[in-house]
Amino acid sequence: MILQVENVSKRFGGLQALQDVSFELPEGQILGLIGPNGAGKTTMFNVINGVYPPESGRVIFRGEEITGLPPYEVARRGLARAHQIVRPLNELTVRQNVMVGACYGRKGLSYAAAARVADQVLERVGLAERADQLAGSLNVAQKKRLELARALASHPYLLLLDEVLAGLNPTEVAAMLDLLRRIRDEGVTILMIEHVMQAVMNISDYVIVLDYGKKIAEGTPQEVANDPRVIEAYLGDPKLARCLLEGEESDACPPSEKGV
Amino acid sequence: MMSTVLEVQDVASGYGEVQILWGVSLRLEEGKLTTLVGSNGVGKTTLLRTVTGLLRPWKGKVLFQGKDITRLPPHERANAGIALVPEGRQLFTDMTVAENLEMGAFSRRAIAHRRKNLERVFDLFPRLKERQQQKAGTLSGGEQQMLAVARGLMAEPEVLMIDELSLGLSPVLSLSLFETMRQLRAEGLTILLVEQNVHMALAISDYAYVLSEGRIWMEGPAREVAAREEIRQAYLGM
Amino acid sequence: ARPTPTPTPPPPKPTVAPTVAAPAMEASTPTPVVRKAVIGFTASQTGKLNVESTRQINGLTLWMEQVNAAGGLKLADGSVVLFEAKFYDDESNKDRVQELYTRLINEDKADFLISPYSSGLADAAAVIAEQYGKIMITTGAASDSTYKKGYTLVYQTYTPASRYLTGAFDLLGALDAAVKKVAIIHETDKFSTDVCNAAKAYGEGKGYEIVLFEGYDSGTADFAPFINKIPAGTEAIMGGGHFADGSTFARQLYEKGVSVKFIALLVAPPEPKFAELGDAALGIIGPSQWEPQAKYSPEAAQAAGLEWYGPTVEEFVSAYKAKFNEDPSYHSAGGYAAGLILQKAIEAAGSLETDKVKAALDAMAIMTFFGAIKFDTSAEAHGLQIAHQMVYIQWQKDAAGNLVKQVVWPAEAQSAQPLYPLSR
Amino acid sequence: MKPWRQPGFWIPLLLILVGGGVALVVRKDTLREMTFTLLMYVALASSLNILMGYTGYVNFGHIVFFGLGGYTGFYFISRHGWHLVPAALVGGLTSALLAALLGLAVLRLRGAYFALATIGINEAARAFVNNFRPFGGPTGLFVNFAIYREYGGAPQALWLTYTLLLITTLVAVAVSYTVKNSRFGLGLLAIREDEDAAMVMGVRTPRAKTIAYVISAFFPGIIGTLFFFKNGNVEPGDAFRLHMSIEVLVMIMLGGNGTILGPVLGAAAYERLRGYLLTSPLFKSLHLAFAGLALLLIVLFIPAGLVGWLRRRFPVLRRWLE
Amino acid sequence: MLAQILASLVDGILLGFVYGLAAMGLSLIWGVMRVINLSHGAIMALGMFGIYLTFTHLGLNPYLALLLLAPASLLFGFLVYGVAVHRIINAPYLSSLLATFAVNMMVIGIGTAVFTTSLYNVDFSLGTVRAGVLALPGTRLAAAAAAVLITAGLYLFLYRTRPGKAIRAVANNRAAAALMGIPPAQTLALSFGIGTLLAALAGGLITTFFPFTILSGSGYQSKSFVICVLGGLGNPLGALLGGLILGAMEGLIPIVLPVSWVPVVEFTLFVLILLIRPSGLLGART
Ligand SMILES: Nc1ncnc2c1ncn2[C@@H]1O[C@H](COP(=O)(O)OP(=O)(O)OP(=O)(O)O)[C@@H](O)[C@H]1O
Ligand SMILES: Nc1ncnc2c1ncn2[C@@H]1O[C@H](COP(=O)(O)OP(=O)(O)OP(=O)(O)O)[C@@H](O)[C@H]1O
Ligand SMILES: [Mg+2]
Ligand SMILES: [Mg+2]
Repeated sequence: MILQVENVSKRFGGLQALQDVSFELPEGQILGLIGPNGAGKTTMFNVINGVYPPESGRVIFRGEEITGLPPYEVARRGLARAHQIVRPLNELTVRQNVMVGACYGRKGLSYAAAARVADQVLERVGLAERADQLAGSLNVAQKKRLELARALASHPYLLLLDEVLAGLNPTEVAAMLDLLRRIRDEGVTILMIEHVMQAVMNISDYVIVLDYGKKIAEGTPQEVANDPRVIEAYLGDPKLARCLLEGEESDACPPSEKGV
Repeated sequence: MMSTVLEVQDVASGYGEVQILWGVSLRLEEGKLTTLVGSNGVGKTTLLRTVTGLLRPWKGKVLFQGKDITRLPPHERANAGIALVPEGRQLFTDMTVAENLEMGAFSRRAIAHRRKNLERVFDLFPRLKERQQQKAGTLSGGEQQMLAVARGLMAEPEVLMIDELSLGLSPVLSLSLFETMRQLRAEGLTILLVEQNVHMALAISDYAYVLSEGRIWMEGPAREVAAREEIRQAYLGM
Repeated sequence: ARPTPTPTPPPPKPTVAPTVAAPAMEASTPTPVVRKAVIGFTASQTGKLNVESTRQINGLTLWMEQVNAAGGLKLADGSVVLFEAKFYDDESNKDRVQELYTRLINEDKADFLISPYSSGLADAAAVIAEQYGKIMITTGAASDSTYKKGYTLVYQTYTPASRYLTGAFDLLGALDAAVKKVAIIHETDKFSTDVCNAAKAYGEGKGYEIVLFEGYDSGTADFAPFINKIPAGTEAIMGGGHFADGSTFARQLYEKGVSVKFIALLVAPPEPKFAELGDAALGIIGPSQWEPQAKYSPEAAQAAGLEWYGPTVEEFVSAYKAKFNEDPSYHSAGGYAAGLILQKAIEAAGSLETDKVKAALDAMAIMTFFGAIKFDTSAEAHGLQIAHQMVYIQWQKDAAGNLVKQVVWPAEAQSAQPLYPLSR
Repeated sequence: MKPWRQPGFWIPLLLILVGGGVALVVRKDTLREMTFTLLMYVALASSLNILMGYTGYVNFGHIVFFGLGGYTGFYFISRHGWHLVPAALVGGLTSALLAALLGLAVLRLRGAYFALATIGINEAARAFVNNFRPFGGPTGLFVNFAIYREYGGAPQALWLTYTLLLITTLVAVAVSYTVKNSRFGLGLLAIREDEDAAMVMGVRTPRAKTIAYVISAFFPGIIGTLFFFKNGNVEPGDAFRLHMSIEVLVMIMLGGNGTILGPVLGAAAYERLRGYLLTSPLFKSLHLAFAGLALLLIVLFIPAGLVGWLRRRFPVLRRWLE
Repeated sequence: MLAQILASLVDGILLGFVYGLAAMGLSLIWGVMRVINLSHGAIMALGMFGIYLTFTHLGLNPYLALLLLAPASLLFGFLVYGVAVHRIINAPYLSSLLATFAVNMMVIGIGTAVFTTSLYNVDFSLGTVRAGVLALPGTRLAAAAAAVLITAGLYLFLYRTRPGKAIRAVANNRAAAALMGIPPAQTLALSFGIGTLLAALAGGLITTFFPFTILSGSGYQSKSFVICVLGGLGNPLGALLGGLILGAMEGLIPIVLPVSWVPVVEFTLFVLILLIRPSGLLGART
């Protein structure tokens, strides 16, 4: 198990954002984290990587408890994250952005080495020709790729991806899914939050569902999509569930994954 | 003949250098409930921000009651009768519930109807009546959404636009909100609805626009749109 | 390069002011060699020292105009020296003073320097003067410490800080031997602190009990905390700092109805504006470097066995009034006196050469309208003013009920009897 | 990434070396005095830039380090007869130590709150020194003219001070460049852009900020010692002038916040402009107002400063103007 | 001893009213617009000279003159907002710090050219009220009363009137306020104007008991920062309370320490509060 989340609870004032959530991530897989808006998914990420300390519960990463560690300590242990709301370092170049990831990631590369890694990673996510542009000048889709590039450059064991597919067109989604699979195949574990159901159901080895801060289901995509509670809380439509289950060929499915 | 209250003509808009809308046109007929359908990030909110003036269109026009209002600042559009319940609620978190509602009725046109609207809003959302003196920021998410909608209703608008009506509301409450929309429409209010629950939205609407990649992909009477095969597949999951 | 004057036997020294001597000189020498002596200084045209500095410069300007108008200063070799001023704004800030004085010396070829106003700035300028071997007459700078740094070319016009308030204890002793409890409250700038430390030591030496000794920040406007701290039974208050705080302090002492018998404050009381305090000013005593009422005269000089030099008090006052349309303050007089000292030294040296002028300054013992002038020539405190005395003024009411300044100490300079004790 | 092969590195250094070297070659005292003030501001601005330009923390209290470091260095010269060089180093180290202690606390504040706290620190430091006996309290400290003999006379002492300042300035600018173009500096820039994102990427922000603060504080301590030594005395009022902090800040803004060359050009431009306004008969009495107007125009219309504006306007210059 | 404590406390509190008033404008502008107005002190000085000029040249009673000063300073505030602040209201805070500081330099620069830096005095007295150990100058009592009135007025304005509520709404959420039909730019100009007005009035009141120079404002400005942090931002009552606390401190600390330590304590406290509760002792917890 690369990551164990044990009975994590987190509240914001009167709002119970997470309540007693537990799950485990086996190494080398892609895991989907889904749930309605405001279910606490992003909060879960924030707790895992140390942005918020939880009120109770533990987070264990590669056998070491990291609960309450500041985010930079977590990052240095090999846990990288791409944000839901992109946070590019606007006044720095795209290359510098990625270099930050490389310099301060798990390997803590030197300045020169980081520059080399940055160029490789940018090549990989398709931003190579923009390396010298200021990050602020990228469009949203490119910024999402930049988020991913920064995370990759840190050579993480575990990658937390918060809606990196949002805002991408179907072709881009397909390309990105390819990339994610290759990253997984290199041994990086991926935990992804995603509302693009088709994608999640396709790529995930395992899916966890949150609702109102509680884990309401988990299992393979098939199991989850058939769970009545998930259908009620999140999918809302049995037909859609069937589509997800049967794959894109099903006549129950929309022509492209426009999301729900 | 029905008259057009609000018309968007060939609007292009975006943020910084990123273009989001690529020539969108849309008309709101008086007293009708229109719905705007589209996936995440296609630019629905961007369109509403452009209509209210929070965002300057790069090209195109916005007409309100036949007048070109493209260059009016947002507060003048609000005073003219365009109300928006914005995405993310945007409450005055440090002010009380009552004060938020009062701010909703800030425009001159709304003051006269304040008492009447307040009664209706409290009728609709008894919870708000109980919590008048509570700071808006301390309300629960659902209550905040109620307050946001209520604040929009206080404006006594000509056109009410609601971005994500049922966001964060319990199913029961969202149902009753849809019912309210129908009621308001019956009272003659012009409404533009953006809603994730496309099923419900189409069911209560008169007319529908489908926005895709920053362009109007399809439009028509809501019933017809809902019946179209590609819509059923793309947005209704059928 | 300046032309070196050819040494000729000095003519008999004029013992009257150049204003008086002028017509005679012009008549007797048809076309003398005219030489220019540049006097360099900085003025605080902006910043917090602006007011005092301006007065000081006014005095200096008046002196220079008078000398030049009188045809200049005649040297031993028959050449005539005309003075020219070169100056810059130091913004009341120390960080530019040194740059500006270096510029005055090297670019503007200043022959002699006058200090900026205030001890702090003068101190910064003195280093430069000494480094470049230029004579600097300080005025408006009373700190003792400047003269304890081993300088040899810096000469002080003012009575040094250590003797600023000591006379107030003497006066108090003369008025009322029974008074023992004195509170000292002073501004915590360098000057006021020096003054009050010296005064405290002096007072304690005379058997006074200093019941409160506190400092306040420059710019303090509220003195209530100090006033509230004055212990019951305190009979006299001394201290203060500069005009702003001193006048405020006096006013609040009055408003708070602090009843002591004797109040002496630094710097502020001699200012004419102090009278604007009205009743709060009544009876307040203050040391002054100079006052128009002070009775310095050729006769007094003779009595003291000193040479009299320069205009009389009345001549200075009326010339100043005529030019600047206001009564001269001691800053103005100090500015004028600095010029006068320089003039006398050049005249005595018969030369513009630093060495000779320095020797003349070291030997100087004169009395002017500003008072007696003599410099310490010891290695420990070279240039320190040792002859000049403070006068102590007190605000009193004249027959018409108007506030007027009277000199009440030293006894020989008294223009009126001290008002004692204060009635509040 | 060899710095000496980068024009962005040697352009500012060369400028300073030439500008500051002229006085050394010509041996003209007025020029030396003028350049002294200039170099002092260049070094102060460049060192403040290490904090403000790279991490984005606006420090109104940079002058605290000038004051306290300078006081400490001067204390050892005047009371213990130290030579200028070790005293200046101790002054710098004291400032650095102080920054390390302060930094751990106040760098937790962000944005305007940090800026305000630094104002508070400045006032507290001034008031403290005013009451601190070993530093002479309100009267400050002074040296006897005789100590210059140790340096071969006053002129030699002044030339030495000047040379030391020139070296300090060069080092400050070189350090500023090295920091910016290093792994560490990259972390600082990330903090400036988005502190939370930087943290998530693994930048140990509290430590990085504190180190930047410490480096930035070291130079003013040295400069303070040199300046007070040159003046021959020090008083609390001169050592902690809030106004001077703000002027340094303005210089950075004028030249370009976060650039290497910006503080150098900004300090030079500001000093010359002020000098001109001060001496021009037209502006003399209103120079403060005109300086204010100039500042306002910069803030309103070229917020990126001279270098920032040039870089944006002519991207070809990016390589040359770092 | 008890007498000294009583006298010090009363003096401190009286002064605290004025401090509170001085801080109120800063607090309003900061709270509403997130602009730290570094021209605050300069504007206070303008207020002082406004009263001085009307008093000495027109012979107007200072309290009447305040009524003239109010609209004039409001207009001046609009002007400053329009020229210096509006363009950068959404820029990083360093911009607004520097822009308002530039205004400060201009005001002080022109002020120095006109008035020099010499000391001015409004020679106006309302006598002294004596009660036991207490001696309370009438002008200070009047200033305290004025401070209370102005606080109450401002409170009522902000919490009871439409424009006042609009100011709070804009402060809270600029975009949403525009959607309600509240013109944000005008409202911001109004709050800046009121902030300026308060600064000028505070300055004007101070002239009745303290002498002043064109540079006098800066000391009050520094104290106002402390007060804002004590009292929380944007709330007039907070500013008044903060002022009273500071005043009381300034009265009481000297009893145990030399007065010259007061600023050390004051500003150290300021930094500490910032660290512990940046939203102010009386402000909401964030
Ligand atoms: N800093 C915060 N303070 C107060 N409430 C917060 C905070 N952050 C999140 N919340 C609330 O916590 C709840 C969970 O938020 P979270 O961002 O984890 O949802 P999510 O599952 O990621 O939703 P989405 O799918 O919309 O991203 C929401 O109701 C949100 O409003
Ligand atoms: N302030 C902004 N700056 C830059 N890009 C933005 C900004 N706001 C939105 N965008 C981008 O513009 C695109 C359209 O956004 P918009 O909010 O209009 O979509 P939407 O249709 O309302 O989506 P949703 O259903 O998620 O509300 C998105 O890709 C979004 O990321
Ligand atoms: Mg989320
Ligand atoms: Mg939207």
